[in-house]
Amino acid sequence: MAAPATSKSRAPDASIVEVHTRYLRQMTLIRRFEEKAGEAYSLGKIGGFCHLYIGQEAVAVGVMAALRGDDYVIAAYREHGHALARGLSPRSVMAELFGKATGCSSGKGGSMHLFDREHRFMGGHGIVGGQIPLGAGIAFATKYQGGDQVCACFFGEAAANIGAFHEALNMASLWGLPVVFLCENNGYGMGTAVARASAVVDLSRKGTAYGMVAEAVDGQSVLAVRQAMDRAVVRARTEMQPTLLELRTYRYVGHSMSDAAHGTYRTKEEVEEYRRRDPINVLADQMRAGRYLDDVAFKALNDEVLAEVEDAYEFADRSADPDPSQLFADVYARGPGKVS
Amino acid sequence: MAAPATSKSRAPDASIVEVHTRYLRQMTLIRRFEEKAGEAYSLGKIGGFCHLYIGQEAVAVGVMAALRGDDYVIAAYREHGHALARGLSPRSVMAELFGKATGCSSGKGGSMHLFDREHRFMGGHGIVGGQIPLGAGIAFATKYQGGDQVCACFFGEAAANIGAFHEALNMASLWGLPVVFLCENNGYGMGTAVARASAVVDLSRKGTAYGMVAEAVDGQSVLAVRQAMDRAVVRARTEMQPTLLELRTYRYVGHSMSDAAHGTYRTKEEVEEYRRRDPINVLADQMRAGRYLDDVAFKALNDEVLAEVEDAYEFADRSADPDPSQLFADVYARGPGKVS
Amino acid sequence: MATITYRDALNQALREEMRRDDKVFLMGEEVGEYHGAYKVSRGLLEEFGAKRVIDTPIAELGFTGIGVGAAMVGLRPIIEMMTFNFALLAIDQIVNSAAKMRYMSGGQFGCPIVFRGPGGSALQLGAQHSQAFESWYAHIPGLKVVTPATPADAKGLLKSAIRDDDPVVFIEGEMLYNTKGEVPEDEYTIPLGKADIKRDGKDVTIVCHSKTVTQALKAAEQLATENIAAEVLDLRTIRPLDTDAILKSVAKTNRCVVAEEGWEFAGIGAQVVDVIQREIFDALDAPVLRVTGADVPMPYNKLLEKAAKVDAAKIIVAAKRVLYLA
Amino acid sequence: MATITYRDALNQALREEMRRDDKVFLMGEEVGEYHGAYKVSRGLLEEFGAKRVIDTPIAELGFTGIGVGAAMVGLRPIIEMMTFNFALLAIDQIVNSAAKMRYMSGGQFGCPIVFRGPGGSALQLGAQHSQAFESWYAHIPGLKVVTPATPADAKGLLKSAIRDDDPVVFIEGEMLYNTKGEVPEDEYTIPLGKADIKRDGKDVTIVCHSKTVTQALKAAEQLATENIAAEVLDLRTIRPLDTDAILKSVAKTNRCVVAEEGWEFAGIGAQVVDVIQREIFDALDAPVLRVTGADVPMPYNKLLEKAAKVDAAKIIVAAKRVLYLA
Ligand SMILES: Cc1ncc(C[n+]2csc(CCOP(=O)(O)OP(=O)(O)O)c2C)c(N)n1
Ligand SMILES: Cc1ncc(C[n+]2csc(CCOP(=O)(O)OP(=O)(O)O)c2C)c(N)n1
Ligand SMILES: [Mg+2]
Ligand SMILES: [Mg+2]
Repeated sequence: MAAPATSKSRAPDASIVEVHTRYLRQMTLIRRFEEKAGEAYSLGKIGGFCHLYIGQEAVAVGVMAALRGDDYVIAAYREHGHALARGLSPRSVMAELFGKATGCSSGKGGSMHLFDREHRFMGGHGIVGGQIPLGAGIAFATKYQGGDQVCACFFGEAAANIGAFHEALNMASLWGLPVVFLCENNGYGMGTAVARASAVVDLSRKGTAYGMVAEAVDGQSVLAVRQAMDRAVVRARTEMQPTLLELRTYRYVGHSMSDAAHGTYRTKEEVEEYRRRDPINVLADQMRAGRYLDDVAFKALNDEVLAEVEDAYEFADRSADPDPSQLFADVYARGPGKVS
Repeated sequence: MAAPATSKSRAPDASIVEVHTRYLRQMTLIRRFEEKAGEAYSLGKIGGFCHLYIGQEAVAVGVMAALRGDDYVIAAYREHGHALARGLSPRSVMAELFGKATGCSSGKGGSMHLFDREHRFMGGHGIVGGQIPLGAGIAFATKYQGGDQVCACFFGEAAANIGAFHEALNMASLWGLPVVFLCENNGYGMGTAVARASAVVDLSRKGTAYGMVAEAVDGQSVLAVRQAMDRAVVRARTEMQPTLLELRTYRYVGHSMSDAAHGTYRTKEEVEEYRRRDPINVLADQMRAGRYLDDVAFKALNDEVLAEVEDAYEFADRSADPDPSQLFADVYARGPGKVS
Repeated sequence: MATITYRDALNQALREEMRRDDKVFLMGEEVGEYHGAYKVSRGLLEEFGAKRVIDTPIAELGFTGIGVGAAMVGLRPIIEMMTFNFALLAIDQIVNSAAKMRYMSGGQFGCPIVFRGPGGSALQLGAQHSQAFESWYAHIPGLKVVTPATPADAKGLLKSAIRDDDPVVFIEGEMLYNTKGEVPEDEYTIPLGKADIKRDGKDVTIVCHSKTVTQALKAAEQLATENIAAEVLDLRTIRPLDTDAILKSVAKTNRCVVAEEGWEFAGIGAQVVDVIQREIFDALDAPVLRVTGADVPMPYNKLLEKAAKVDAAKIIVAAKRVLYLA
Repeated sequence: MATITYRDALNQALREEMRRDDKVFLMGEEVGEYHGAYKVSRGLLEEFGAKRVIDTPIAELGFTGIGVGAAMVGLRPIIEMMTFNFALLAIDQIVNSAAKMRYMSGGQFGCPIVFRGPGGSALQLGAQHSQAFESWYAHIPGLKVVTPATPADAKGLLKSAIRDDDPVVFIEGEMLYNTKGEVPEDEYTIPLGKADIKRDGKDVTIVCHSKTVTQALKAAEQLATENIAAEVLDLRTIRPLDTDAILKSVAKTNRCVVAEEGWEFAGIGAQVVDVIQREIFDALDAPVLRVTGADVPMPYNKLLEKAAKVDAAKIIVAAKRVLYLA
């Protein structure tokens, strides 16, 4: 797909080409997937809330790239991108959005509650900040069992204002838990700009209160994210120390499918401004400059991804709803959830 | 009572003598009151939990000295000392501990829930950290109404680990609320030393996360407390900015009346060590050195205070229990609290 | 009378009460610039300014406590919960501070505050966003609990809640915001603690509140075609419960069904049943039956969700069963 | 059989289960060095070390969530609430995470966790420290709720709760820790979901749990002197509720009183009444009566507190009323 440059002087080595191409592909997959999800939502194929990840792709892709298959990932409700970057199939994610039995949570979770045991993808949580202690708890379990897995725990910048963040970060630092706290600062919690919700806007400063290493990262550069995450993973895996990463990014679309991309709370111009540092373009430009990507290859990659997304859509669409008997299944480990 | 020094070279001015004597008297009153409360508890006159303030007197006294009568004070469950320093009568506080109708909360609150509208003493709260947002809310109301009152909001160092602290400090800073957060660091939350509960032991560092001015203060020196509180009050009253003060102090007695002074969690020696910087002695020594206190005067002051405490005890003891009809009173503003 | 939405009725109540008393303010996530997640506060920031319409960080426990503190010194805060699902984070301040302040201070500090926002089942929002907690709040002495079903009730009850000197948990039906109804043009309030007969009938009483009122009315209409006259009794306020109205209606019909969106165990209906059997045991011609949400976390899938929820058909079945017709 | 305290019985259960399965750990405030605020974990830190007996900061929401996260990946956490009053701060993680995890993940992630600690009324601790929340937890599908009344039950039920694959809210009677009773020497467990007849009788059933069991037994003894044979049915587990046992007993006695420490509105008793009237309406010779805590925040004063609480005398009055003797 990618066209390695020929000029000797700047020839990138093959592994870089392969790696960058993979990132580009994953980011593009997420972008196309989300666009399709938006479309499906408008058609009524997807219900409820649907929070798209468009604009933030470099974060999920860069973070996942630094993880091993046996590490853990946990996220909030804007997690389609994380699930895809983690390796869940577009089919199982799209089917979940459609509420189908073939979805990764068997149609019971929906957009906000994607889970996948095989990929150690621990959800999809809808209460802001709720997954932060859960992530610390998963890391606690790893340490307890003498493992060397890392837990990547994602949340939005607005979640850093809630008590669960404070309590979890204190304990993670106090107890030396192998968790990386990934604060995706996309500038807004719904319609509230970060400066209207947090007394400090340099969110990495919040690490000070917990004696935790913290770093602000360019979240539009998948490579910068990858590098920062590499450092954090080492700290977690080998030193049993948590890290707080602030990933500075932006969401192009509305908070969820029910909002316009820009409401009263931000201008069209601001969105346009940020689009200029689109994470996909940032990487593609770099690859183009390094002469290992050209328009033809990029288009081919995009077409391939589009086909995959179409396939996911078709799959989701033709999949069956869960059997009605599933209503009372899995309330408890055994037996139905009937009280009296 | 106090004997002003005669030596011209060091003659303290009369107002200093008066002020220091008042602090000494208030601290001694709290000490003797708490000793008596401990005794009454052992006799079964006081029930439930009873958290004594012995060792921390300089904090409450120094803080209250910086306040106006129309300022607000709110505290946790270890608040007998705060109530007395604020000017509640020993009678009404002791009667509340005895659960009598003459108590400051009419016998319905008890040791943990001292309230007094007249003194703007806003409780006595039993859920760790619960009073921190309440204190911010009182300050919010002051600002909302264009007043210049300050809210002094007390809590223990262990409460700084709970979410309510984080949320309240962020909003207080963000909105510029006239509140002073008074973190009484007595080294322990029940049996847990601060370093076993907080990832940072220099608690004033927690202010960084909220862009809040923070200061560590010698909590055994009533004068140091007063000075730091003066600065914080100015900031609140004139600049509408909150402050976090960490008051480093120590509790000599058990967490509550049901614990020994030192359990497995600290040694007798440690307690003895701290007793050497007893806040009452620290001030008394200074006054002695300044020659405006001698043993006779100190004893006279102590006797006076002892008499006041005895009087409070007698008053509480002979006061009546609340009328049985009070059971259903004050659940709601109007009408009894009967559901069906 | 004007026909307006439940959302606009709430908006009017907020606006009128804020005009009437400048101690009233609205605080919560997105209530200002965003006009509320469900657009209930549209235009309020513009009219009253940022001093009285306050956007908060996501910090339910903290801003609820700030509201309670402000209420202790005489303001009249309205704290918006974006939904009551998130109020679980704030429930300590609601139960341990607001509900107990007056009592534990020996009557010195009241707490005139309204906690309001949507509750009950939503549409395909899954397990964490579709829950009805009114029975939890109603369990707690010191709180009042209001759950309006129509635009007119929403407006009149919210105005009373704001003027009330006690903490009121005011749960709006998340699925009701777009429903329309007639609302008086003139200023009015509706007292807390009074149920309302939404439809007269003599054969069976359907006790309901919030969204189940709509379903009960639909059920009653259907039952009428089968010559069954169902009385629809909308509780409106859950605490204090209007037991007189319940007993009066059931004493007349001798049969009763209680519907609610929430779960069965120790729900509102359980309390209603308790009151009825205790007070007018002999008037009952059949056991009281309950229609509740299925005893499961809410599933996302549309069909499973539908199966989990209360609807008119389920109420009809229950009504026929208490009439021994099914 | 050895006669030991409720506290020691719980301690034995913890110790035995921690020996049996090293996935089990105990976490909470003061559970380690301090041996627990109520000394339930005495000696556990010494035996199992700081890895498995973990003192936490005061951060109920956070450490509860940490427990739930650990349970998702297969550990078996026991999270101690110093008292269940403080669990209000953690209730979001209990209700929105623990109770829903299995369901919303489509069965992929279970949550084998125990939330335990004292609940119910205490002695002169006032409004914020004396509350019985079992009806709240029992309202929630996905949770199990256990409230043992005796040392033997406490031990056997806690062992089952720890082995259970679902989240269990295990509420110990704050006033029961010092009570003594016989406990089998040999290893045993008691299944969740099974009520227990603590005393046989034919005239009236007293349904109770936790501390009210002691009071019901006292009442039954007194009633026996007046030739009234009361059956004392200890629910033990509140969710799942042992409706068979309730119905069987009431079908025999035809009269029933339900006692609980908690408040009346939508309490456990309301659900018990609902089940009885629905299932065996015709067997009832009198309405079921309930004895509950007074509908007020708990006052501090000793006499008011006594008036607010359930006791044997109040149960006796109710029992006589259902027998039409008072
Ligand atoms: C406790 C809680 N409060 C409020 C909400 C409603 N809500 C959902 S997302 C959101 C904004 C979160 O913003 P941020 O954390 O920055 O994440 P982003 O949406 O930007 O990814 C809010 C207020 C919620 N889900 N949970
Ligand atoms: C939320 C909550 N958790 C636990 C408790 C039990 N408890 C009461 S006081 C206390 C220790 C608090 O320590 P600190 O804040 O340092 O105050 P101190 O007692 O030292 O004055 C604990 C754990 C409580 N009251 N509230
Ligand atoms: Mg954001
Ligand atoms: Mg302390």
